[in-house]
Amino acid sequence: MDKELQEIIKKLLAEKKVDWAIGYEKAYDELSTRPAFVQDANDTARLIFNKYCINNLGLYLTKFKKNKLAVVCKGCDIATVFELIKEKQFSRENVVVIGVACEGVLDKKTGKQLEKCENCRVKQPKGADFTVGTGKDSAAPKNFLDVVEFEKKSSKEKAEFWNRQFEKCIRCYACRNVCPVCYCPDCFANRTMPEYLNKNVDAEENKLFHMIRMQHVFGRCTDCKACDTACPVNIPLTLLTKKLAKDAKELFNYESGADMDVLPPLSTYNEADSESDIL
Amino acid sequence: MARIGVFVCHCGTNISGVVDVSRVAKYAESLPGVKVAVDYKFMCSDPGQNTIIDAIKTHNLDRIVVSACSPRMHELTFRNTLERAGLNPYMVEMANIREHVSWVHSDNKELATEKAMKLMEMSVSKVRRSEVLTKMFAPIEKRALVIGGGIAGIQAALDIAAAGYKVVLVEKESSIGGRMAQLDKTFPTLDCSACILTPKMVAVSQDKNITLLTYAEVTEVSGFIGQFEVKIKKKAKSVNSKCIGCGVCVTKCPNKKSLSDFDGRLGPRKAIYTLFPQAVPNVPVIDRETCTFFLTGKCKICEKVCPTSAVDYTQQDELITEKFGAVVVATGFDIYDHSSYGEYGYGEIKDVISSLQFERLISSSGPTEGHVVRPSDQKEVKNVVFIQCVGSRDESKKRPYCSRVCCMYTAKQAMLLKDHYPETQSYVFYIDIRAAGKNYEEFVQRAQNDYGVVYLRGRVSKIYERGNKLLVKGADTLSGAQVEIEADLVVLANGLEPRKGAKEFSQLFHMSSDQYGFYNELHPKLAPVETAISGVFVAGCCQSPKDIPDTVAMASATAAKVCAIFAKEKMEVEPLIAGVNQLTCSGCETCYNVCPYSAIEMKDKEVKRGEVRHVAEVLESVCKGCGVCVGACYSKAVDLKGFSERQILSQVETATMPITNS
Amino acid sequence: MESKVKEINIVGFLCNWCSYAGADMTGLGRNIYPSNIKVIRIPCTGRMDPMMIIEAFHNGADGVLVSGCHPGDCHYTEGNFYWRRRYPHLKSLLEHFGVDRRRFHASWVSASEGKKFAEVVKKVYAEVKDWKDNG
Amino acid sequence: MAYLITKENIKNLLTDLIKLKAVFAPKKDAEDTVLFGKLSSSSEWHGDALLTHTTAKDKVYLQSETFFKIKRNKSGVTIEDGPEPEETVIFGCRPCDARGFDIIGKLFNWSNFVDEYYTKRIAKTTIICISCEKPESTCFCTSFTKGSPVNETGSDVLLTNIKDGKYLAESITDKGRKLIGDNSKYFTEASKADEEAKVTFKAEAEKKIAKKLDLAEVKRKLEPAFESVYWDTVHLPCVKCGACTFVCPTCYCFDITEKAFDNINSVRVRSWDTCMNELFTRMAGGVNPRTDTKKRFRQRFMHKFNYHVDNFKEELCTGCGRCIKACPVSIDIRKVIEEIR
Repeated sequence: MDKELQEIIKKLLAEKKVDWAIGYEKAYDELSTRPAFVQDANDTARLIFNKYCINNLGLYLTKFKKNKLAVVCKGCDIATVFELIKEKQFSRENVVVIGVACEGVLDKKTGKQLEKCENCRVKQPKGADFTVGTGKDSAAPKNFLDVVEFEKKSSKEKAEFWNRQFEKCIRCYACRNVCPVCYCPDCFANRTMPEYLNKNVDAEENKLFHMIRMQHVFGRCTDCKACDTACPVNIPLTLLTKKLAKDAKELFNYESGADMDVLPPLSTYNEADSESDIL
Repeated sequence: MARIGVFVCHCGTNISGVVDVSRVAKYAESLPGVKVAVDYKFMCSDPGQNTIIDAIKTHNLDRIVVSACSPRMHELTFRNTLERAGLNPYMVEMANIREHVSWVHSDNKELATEKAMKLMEMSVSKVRRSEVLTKMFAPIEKRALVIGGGIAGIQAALDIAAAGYKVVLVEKESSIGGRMAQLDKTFPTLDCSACILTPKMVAVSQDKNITLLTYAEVTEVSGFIGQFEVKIKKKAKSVNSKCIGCGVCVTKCPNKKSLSDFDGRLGPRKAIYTLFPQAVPNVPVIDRETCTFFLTGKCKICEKVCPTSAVDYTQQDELITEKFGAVVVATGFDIYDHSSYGEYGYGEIKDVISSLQFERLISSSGPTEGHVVRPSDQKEVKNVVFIQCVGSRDESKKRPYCSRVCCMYTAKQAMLLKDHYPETQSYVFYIDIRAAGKNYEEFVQRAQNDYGVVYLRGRVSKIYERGNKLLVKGADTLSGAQVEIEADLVVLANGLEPRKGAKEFSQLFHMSSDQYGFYNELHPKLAPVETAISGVFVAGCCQSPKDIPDTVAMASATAAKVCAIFAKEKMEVEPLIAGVNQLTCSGCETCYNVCPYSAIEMKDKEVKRGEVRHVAEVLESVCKGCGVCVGACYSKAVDLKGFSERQILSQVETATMPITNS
Repeated sequence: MESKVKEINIVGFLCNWCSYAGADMTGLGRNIYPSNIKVIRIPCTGRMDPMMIIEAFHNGADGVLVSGCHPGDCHYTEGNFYWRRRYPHLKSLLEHFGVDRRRFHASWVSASEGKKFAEVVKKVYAEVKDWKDNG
Repeated sequence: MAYLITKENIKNLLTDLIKLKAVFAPKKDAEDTVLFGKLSSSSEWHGDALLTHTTAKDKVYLQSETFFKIKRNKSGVTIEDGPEPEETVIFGCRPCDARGFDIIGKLFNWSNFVDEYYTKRIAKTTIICISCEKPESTCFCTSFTKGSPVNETGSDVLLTNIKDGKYLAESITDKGRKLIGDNSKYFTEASKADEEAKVTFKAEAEKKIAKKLDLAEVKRKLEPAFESVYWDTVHLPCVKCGACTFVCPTCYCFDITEKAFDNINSVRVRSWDTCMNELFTRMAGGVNPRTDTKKRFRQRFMHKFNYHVDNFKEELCTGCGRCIKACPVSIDIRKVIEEIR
C-alpha cells in the first residue's frame, strides 16, 4: 500500500502536476507518525500510511493556498477538504486528493482506536482523485450515544464537568491550530479591540474560549477529532464537536463536507424553519 | 481620554416622578471620563438643548449621553444638537429611562432608579467607544435601464425620459408592445388595445432621451446603485438600419413553415417577420433557425427584393457594455400552460384554446382577421364555454394565487363574442367572481344582464370530444345540478405566471423571488416597487399578476423612484453601515452569502504588501446597516458602525456588572 | 433559598424596528414588568453575534433575551430568519456547556405588541428565577 | 545527608504535609490525564506515571499571575496587590522538572533583574523529586551535562527507589534538610550500602536512555544556521500552537496584560506566552519581526540551544521530552536539532 501511494505521488511530482505532496512519515517511535511534506519526486520513499496516521492533513491546505497540492486523506479527512472548498479557501483544481483506505486510527496517547472509527462509513474514501487500498465501510451509521448520555445530565452537572475540564486547559491553542476550519487570519482570541477573551488563564476564561470556538465552527466542523487528539491534557473535546455534528444534523439536516451544493446552516435559512422555542 | 457629558431628563414628571434623576446624575459624575452630569426638566426643549450646547463648550466635551426617552423618539433631535455645537452628530447615545424605566417600573422607585443608573452607565460605556462618522457621497450615472418593452417598460421609460433623463429600453422580441399588443380590446371600457398602446410605442421611438434596443437581452450585471455596469447582447437581426419597413421581404418570403408565437401559434409566420403590423421599430428580423438560406445556403429572396439593400446575412450578435444609475425591471409574464390539466384534454383538444389564443382569434389583425372560428375545422362557433381559474387558485397545480385579471377578461371576451356574433351563447364556469376595481363589478354585471352570458359557479370535471362537438361536463354548485354543455369552442382563462427564465434573470441582479418566481418587492406595503437591491425597481406582472391600470401606475412609480435618485447631484450614504477589515477577513464568503442586499463584493486584493487574498468588501452605497454579516462573520472581520462589536461588548459588560461606587 | 429580586440580571437585545419599538409601546401603555432586564438596542436580530450572548453569560448574566420582528416583518427582510437559525443551535450548545435552557430565550415582539413584551419579560424573569432558586 | 523512607511513610509524610501546606503531586483524573494537583489526601498521589502531562512549573511560575488590582473612581486610584503565595510542597516531580526550576530561577535572578513574584514563590516552595527508573521513548536528559534520571539540581529532597518500597532520601538544600528534620519520624538513616545502591540505580537508569545528543555539536551547527535553508522545510508540519512551550519545564516567556472592566476596575496579569504565537512579537503598530511560522519555529530552537547557552552556559532544555509527546504533529525536538544543516 505504501508503495502504491509513493508511486502515485512520485508521478504527480515528476509530472509537475503538483508543487507539494503532503503525506505521513514515521515520527519518533513505532506508534507515532507526522505530516511529511514532499517536493522532490525522489523523496517519496519516506511516505507511509498506517493506523497511527492520526493527523487530518486537510489542515495544511489553507496554509499552502498558492500552491498546487496533493494531499493524502483518509475517508474522513476528505469531508474537510470539501468543506474548505465550499468556504472558498482554495479551489478544487488546486488540490489532488489521494484517498487512502483506512481501518481506523489509534490515538498515540492512549493507544486506543478513535471512537469515530467504529462506525466509519468512509473507510473506503469517497470523492478522491486517486484511491489506494480498499476498505470495508461500517454498516451502522454514526451514533451519538455518548452525547445523548451527556445531554441527560443536569445543567449543573454539565457545568461542573466542563469546569473540571477547563481547569486543566493551558490555552496552548493546539485544538484551534490543528483545526482545519480554524483558519481565520486573526483569531478572536488574539483580539484586543474589543478584547473578546482575556489572556488570563483560568477555568472561566478557558471555557469562554472553547464556547466561542465551538460556536464558530458550528456547521463547518467535520468532527474529525483533530482537536480532541491534539489536546495535551486530554480534554474530551469530542463531546463538543460531536454535539455540533448532532445539532447540525438534527436542527438543519446538515452534514459538514457532505454536499458541495448546500450552504453551511448558518449561511442560509428556510422560511419554514422551526421556531417552536421562540416566545 | 473621552470627555463625556451626561444629561438626565425629568420629562416633566414622566421620569422624575419615578426615577431619582439627581441620583442618576450623581452616579454619572462618578464614572470615569464623565466631566459633567446634570439633570433638567425637559432636555429636548430649546433651553434643554442649549444646556447641552453650553456644557459642550464649557467643558470641552466630545461625547454626550442623554438619559431621557426612547432614541426612536429623539435621537435625531440630539444628533442635530451636537451638530449645532460643532460635534460629530454620531457622538451621542441615549439611555431610555422613560419608556424602558419610569413608565414600566413605577411599582418600585428604588429598583427603577437603579435600572436608570445602569442604562445610563451602559450608554456611557457605549459612547466611549463611539467613532466619528461622516456621511458619504457616491456618484450617480444619470441613465436608466428599463428591461422589458411591455406597457410597464414603455410607461417607465416615457416617464423617466419626460423628466429629462436618458433611458435605454431593452426588449428581447423584435418589437416593443409586449402582452398588451396581443390583446384585442381592454376591460372595462372595451377600447381597442392597439389604439391606446401604439401611440405610446411610437412616442418611445420618437423620444430623443430613449434609446431602444429590441431583439436584445441583458446578460450580465455588476455594480450597484448609481454605478451599474450592464452587458447587453444585441442579437443579429440580419436586417440593418437602412430598412424602411416596407415589408416586401416579408410578403415575398416563401418560408411559412413556422407558427407565430405572437398569434398563439394559430397562424403561420414567415422566416423573416415583424411581430405585428404596428411593430416598433418596424424592422423585420430573420429567424436563423428556420430561414431557408441559413439552413441550406440557398434562397436569398429577401435580399433580392429589398429596395434598400437592408438585408445583411453577415450580421453578428453584438455585446455592448453600458453604465446605468438605476434599473427598472418589467419583464412581464407568461400564461399558465394548461397541458397539465387532464380534465381539459391535456392541451391536445384543438378546440380547447387559451385566453390569449382567443384574443388573437377575435383580433382583426390576428390570424383569422377577427373571425372566431374553430381551430380544428375553421367553422364558426355557436356555443362557447369559458372556464376560469386555470392555473390560478389551484393548490394541486402549485398555483394557489389569484391571477387577478381572468374574471375580467373572461367577461370581456364573452361580451366581444356576442358583439361579433349575436347568435352565440357563452357559458362561464367560475369559482368566485373577483371584480374589484373601478367599474369592474358593473362590467361583469353587464356581461350577465345585457349580454346574456350564463355564469355557472363550479368546476368543469371533463371535456369530451363527441362528433365535432365538445361535451363539457361540470357542476353548478349553486343549483346543485350536474351540467353538460355541448360546445363548439372552449376558452380557458389561463392564469399568469412568471416568465420562463425569471429565476435565472433575477440572479443577474441578485434579486429575490417568491416560490413561484415572481420578483420580491422590498416591502409588501411600504416599498412595493423597490427591491432588496438598491437602485433596482420592479414594475408590472413580473412582480405579481395585475391588470393594465395597476401596471401603468406601478411603472410610473418606478419612474418617480428613479428620478428621485437622479435628481441628486451625489448620493448620500448613511454612515451606519458595515465595513470589512480585510486584514482579518478569511474570504469564506459567509457575509456574501447572507447579505440581504448583495452589498458585499468578493475581491482578490493585496491586503498586505505582497499578499493577495480573496476578501470581502462592503459596497457603501448599497449597505443598509442591518448587520447580518457581522452576526455571521466568524473571523470577526466585519463590523457595523454605530453598533460595533466594541460598543455592544462594552454594553454587555456594563450591563452584567453590579452598580459600583453608588 | 429564594434569590432576591435584585440579584437577577437579564440582558435583553432588542431589534430597533420591532421589539425595541414594542418595548417603547409597553411604556406608553404603562404595562409593568420586572426591572431586571437591561436592554441593548441592536439594528436587527440578524446583527446578533452569538459571541455577545456567550460573553453575556460569561460576564455573569443570569439570563439573556433576544427579541426581534416576527418572521416576514423584518425591516431588512431576512435578518430575523438568520437569527432564527442561530438561536436553536446556540441554545443547544450553551446547554451542553451547562448554561441552563431557562436562562436563554428568544421572542418575536412587533412594534405594536407592548403588552406582549411585558409578558415576555415576566416569563423570562420567572424562568431565570426558577433556575436560580431550584437549580 | 541520606536517609531511607518507606513508601508507607511517604504517604504518612504527605498526610502530615497536607495539613500544613499546599501539596502538589501527580494526580490522575477520569480522562487519564496526570497533572500536578493539590492533594487533599495522600491516596490521591498517582506515582505510577513517569511524566505528568504538564510540568510543575506552573505551581511556582503561575500561568496567570495577578500583579495587582486597580480600582478607579472620581477621587483617584487604589491599588491592591495580588494574593500572597502560600507555603507549598511540590511532590513527586522528576529530576528533569526539578532542573527546570533551576534554569528558570537563574533567569528570574539574572544580575540585577530579580523577578519578585517568582522569587517569593520559589522561596516558599519545597520540591521533593523522585528519580526515574525507566525512561520513556521521548526521554533524553542524559544529553545534558547535568541531566540524569537521578539528577538533584533544582530539588530540595531527592527520593530514589533503591529497593522495593524503600527510597533513599537525599536532602539537597536547607529547605530539604528542614523538611526532613521537621518530619524525622518517617526517616531512618541510610547505610553506605544504600548509597551505593543508588550508584547502581543511576548506571542502570542512564543506560536505558537510548538517545544521547552531542549538544556541543548542536550549538556549533546552530550558530551559523540562522539563514540556513534547513528552516525552510523543517517547520512545515508545525501548526504554531503553544503546546510544546506550555508543557516545557524551562520555557518562561510571558506577556503582561491588563484586563479592564469598563475603565473602572482592572487587573494587571502576567500570563505565559509562547514564541509560537503570532501575537508574541506583533507590536502595537502591527509590525511583526517574526511574520511566519519558519521564523517562530527557528526562534524556539535558536533560543534553547544557542542564545541561552551564550548567556547562561547551559541549554534551555532538560530533556524531559514532553514537547515531543505534546506536539499534535509529533515534531521531535531531538531530530530537529540533530539534523540542522
